[in-house]
Amino acid sequence: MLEKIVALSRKASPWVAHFNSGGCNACDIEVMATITPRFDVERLGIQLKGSPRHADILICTGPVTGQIRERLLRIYHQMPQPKYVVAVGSCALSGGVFHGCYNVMGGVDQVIPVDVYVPGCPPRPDAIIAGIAKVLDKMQEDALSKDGREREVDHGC
Amino acid sequence: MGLAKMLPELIQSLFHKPATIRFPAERVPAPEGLRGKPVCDFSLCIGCRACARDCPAMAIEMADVGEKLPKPVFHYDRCAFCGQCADSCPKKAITMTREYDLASFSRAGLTSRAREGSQRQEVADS
Amino acid sequence: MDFLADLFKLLVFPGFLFVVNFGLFLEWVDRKIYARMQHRVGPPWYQPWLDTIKLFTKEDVIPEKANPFMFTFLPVLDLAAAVTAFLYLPFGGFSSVNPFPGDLVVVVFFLTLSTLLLFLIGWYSGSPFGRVGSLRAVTQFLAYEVPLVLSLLTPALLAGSWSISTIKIVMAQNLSRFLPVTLLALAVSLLSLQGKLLRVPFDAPEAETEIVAGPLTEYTGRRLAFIRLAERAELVVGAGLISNLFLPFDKVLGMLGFFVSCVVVVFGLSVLRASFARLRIEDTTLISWKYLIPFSALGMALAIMVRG
Amino acid sequence: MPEIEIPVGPQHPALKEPESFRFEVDGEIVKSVDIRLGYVHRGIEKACQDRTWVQAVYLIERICGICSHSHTTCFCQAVEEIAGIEVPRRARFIRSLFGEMERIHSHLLWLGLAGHEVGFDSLFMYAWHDREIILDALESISGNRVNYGMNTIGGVRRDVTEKDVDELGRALDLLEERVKYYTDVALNEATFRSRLEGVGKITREQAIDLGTVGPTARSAGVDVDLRRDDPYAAYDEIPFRVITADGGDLLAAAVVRLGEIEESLKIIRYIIENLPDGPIAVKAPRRIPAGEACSRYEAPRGEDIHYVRSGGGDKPLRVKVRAPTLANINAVAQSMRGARVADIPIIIAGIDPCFSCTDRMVRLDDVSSGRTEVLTWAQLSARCRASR
Ligand code: SF4
Ligand code: SF4
Ligand code: SF4
Ligand code: SF4
Ligand code: SF4
Ligand code: SF4
Ligand code: SF4
Repeated sequence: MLEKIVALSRKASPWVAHFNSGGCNACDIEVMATITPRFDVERLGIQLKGSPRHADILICTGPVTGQIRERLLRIYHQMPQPKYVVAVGSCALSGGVFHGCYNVMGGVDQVIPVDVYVPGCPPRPDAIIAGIAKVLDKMQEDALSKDGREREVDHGC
Repeated sequence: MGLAKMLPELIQSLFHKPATIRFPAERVPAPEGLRGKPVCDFSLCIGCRACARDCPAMAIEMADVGEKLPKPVFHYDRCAFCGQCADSCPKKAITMTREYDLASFSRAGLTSRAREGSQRQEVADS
Repeated sequence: MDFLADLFKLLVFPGFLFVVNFGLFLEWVDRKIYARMQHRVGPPWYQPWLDTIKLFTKEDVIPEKANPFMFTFLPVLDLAAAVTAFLYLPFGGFSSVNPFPGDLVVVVFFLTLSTLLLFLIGWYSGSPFGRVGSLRAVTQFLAYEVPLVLSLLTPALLAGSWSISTIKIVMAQNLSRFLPVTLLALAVSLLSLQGKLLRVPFDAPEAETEIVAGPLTEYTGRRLAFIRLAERAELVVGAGLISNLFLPFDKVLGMLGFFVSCVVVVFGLSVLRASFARLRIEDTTLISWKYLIPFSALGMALAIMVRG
Repeated sequence: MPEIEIPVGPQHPALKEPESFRFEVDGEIVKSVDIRLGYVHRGIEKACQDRTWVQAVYLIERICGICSHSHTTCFCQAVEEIAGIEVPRRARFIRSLFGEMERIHSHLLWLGLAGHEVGFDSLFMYAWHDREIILDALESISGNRVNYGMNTIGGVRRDVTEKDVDELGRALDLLEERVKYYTDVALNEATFRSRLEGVGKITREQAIDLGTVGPTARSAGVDVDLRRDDPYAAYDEIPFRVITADGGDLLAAAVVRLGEIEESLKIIRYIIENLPDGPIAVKAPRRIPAGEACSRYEAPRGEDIHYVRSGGGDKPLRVKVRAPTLANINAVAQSMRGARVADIPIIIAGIDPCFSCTDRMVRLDDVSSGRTEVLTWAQLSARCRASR
């Protein structure tokens, strides 16, 4: 019973931190657009939070530039467990159009583990919401499974 | 100058239906010309590679799908949904569909496969 | 037996559990009205509860730069202060836990205490945003405290008593005569309460776009939940205090009346939040001295005149 | 009171993009600023050199999503100049049409964010809600809400149909009324106005000396607008007014931007009423003849410059981008000195920054030790002084 409530609370109250890891802005404004009246993610309990310490989900946009890498790791480590990452936009998935640029790592999952990938350049806000909804189901499942989820990444930091 | 200029409108909107579309429960169809997921009709494709040549994101891989000629396989995790492939194709084999809701748990799942009729093949992501 | 009854009062009703739940309910009312005013749907009714439960199950992180003892201890104390304040409020036909002639002062004191605790919370969190936020919280505290107290004194003057329950009875009996007189004080007290609760336009101490989340920036999980609950409890105390002193509907409608008048107060606060931009901390102080304090003094003068 | 160092960014709620400002503050007053750029530097200019001309357009579009059309138009114009391609008249009109639609969406975005920065979330929600109207129009014509992909070398890729024109007309009616409302709210709401008035002030002289462009310059009384001064696309045929103000503060910036939205609405009306018939593109060669060109474009935030050089192959030899925010960022540093902490976000927002095009960095590769170091502005100037 208690487990179920906890799982539900995870699913229904995701706080989101948004980080642009070197994208072109378009994905970022589409992420911002999800909180505006047309899409209003607050109805799903989603709130955009400024401090990564308060966040459950990190929304990452951008192909991860050389300079941002270390910051991204830092922000990821600042978030309390259990934490999830949604990569929004093709360049956050794989580098997209920026493939082969000298300063680009090529995708968020080169640096931190990613749970849901949302392709698009930029994805429509609807698609971003659908992506978050996907990760929410995963959060609920993880909370119900035996030992929840504890994972730590070590990418050399 | 005035204080609380927006107040009348704010109070009014209390009595109006909210402007929100309750996605995902409620969906408004995407506009006609939306550049969603590009797909290729292999029956038209002649394997000329024009699409792969012009793709700005290198999202198209020409892969052997068990037919004589290699056919384009799309990596949607790289695609910029620009529609250049559809423009470049001399046979109009590629169409931009209106499918945009592509979120996935893994990148491997974001690769198009060969269509019915030809041998199914999954191209693993490098 | 007495002890058990006291414990029940402290922890369940009208103590901790009631305050917290009512606070979360008021949070929902506030968020929903705010969202509806912006053409949005807003959160479902159970949202605040789930937020709280989730926070309790999150990992607790103590940042390196923070003072671990203070970091753990202060949030709990903050919540305790706010809940204690509520114990001195009579509501919905129930008298307070310990009614005595000066309880108005005690309630205001506990409210003040929780602001000072917020200052410490930010100061010891080891984040520059926390420090700036704390300093602003104290600056702001000096700005709204005077008008808040002055405007709360207005009904006290009318009733000629410092005891909340007495003021309430007098106000309820003479509502039609006294309410117009206290309207000015009511407006001032709503504005100062907005300042006390650090909400737009007086949210400089927690200004998201300037200093992230001010004093709360570094807090996670359980501790953040405690601070948030304390804020909700303060909202209950603030709304309860105003509804007791100015809108004592519960004398007529009982418990329902108390709820109604609290919701009315929260509605007022939400409207304020939606229709203004944030003021700079200097402007907050300025506005307080230029408008709030003179007006609250004027309200008092009116009250004195009416009483003759 | 002790001096506190406040880091703003790279991850900060006021910035939608990662950029780092370090403020030394004394109480509530800013003593000094150190700006560190380069977090979004992706090396697009270099990457263009190994993309074909066709591919490069899409890459250029993704310098930045907010003025994606500006960058591609600017780039295509340069290439067309080198190749001597005459763009059909209809294509030029469609380019202007998108340019103005982009301006509207961008200025509404600015208005919303300005509201958000000062805690006026209702304004943010409303402005962004009505911004959806223009986004819908953009989406139904071009197929995407943000990176429209309309431009190609030699013209535009999609035509504007009768149906689009009708829909656009309806959208304009709606927007006209809403923009009037926002102008009233933004300029007259006392709390909002008090956050803009006198904040981030630069004088006309400073605006010229610092080389500011676009609304930032126009709000300080500098009467520049490339659409009039050096017409491109169809602007030589379209009548319009250049909006200027002389406050030099953020209020003047708001006046200019809101005025420009209204002007843009009129331009769009003119365009859809006078849209000429004809082809929308001419075929461009895959190899662009050798040559070089510089092209200018009035983006929503000011003058955008692209320099393109071709060696006669199917790839550019060199592309150089000077985007408007880079020209305006000096004005931020200027007006930040002595500002209040509370005004930091709104001053940054004042020039409508979006750093993705601005970003550059100085990277020091120490060959002997193999260490790589990225310099901040302060470090760089210290080095310069030392070597002098
Ligand atoms: S995915 Fe596309 S739109 Fe999104 S940040 Fe990357 S380039 Fe920009
Ligand atoms: S839509 Fe653009 S990015 Fe995607 S496969 Fe086609 S050409 Fe490549
Ligand atoms: S351009 Fe068209 S015909 Fe040529 S390979 Fe691609 S899909 Fe096939
Ligand atoms: S400075 Fe800007 S436009 Fe130039 S390569 Fe870097 S990111 Fe691209
Ligand atoms: S490109 Fe050179 S000459 Fe032209 S404006 Fe810039 S600095 Fe001056
Ligand atoms: S000025 Fe801003 S909006 Fe325009 S291209 Fe540069 S980053 Fe993008
Ligand atoms: S002046 Fe500065 S920004 Fe301009 S090219 Fe030189 S280093 Fe780059």
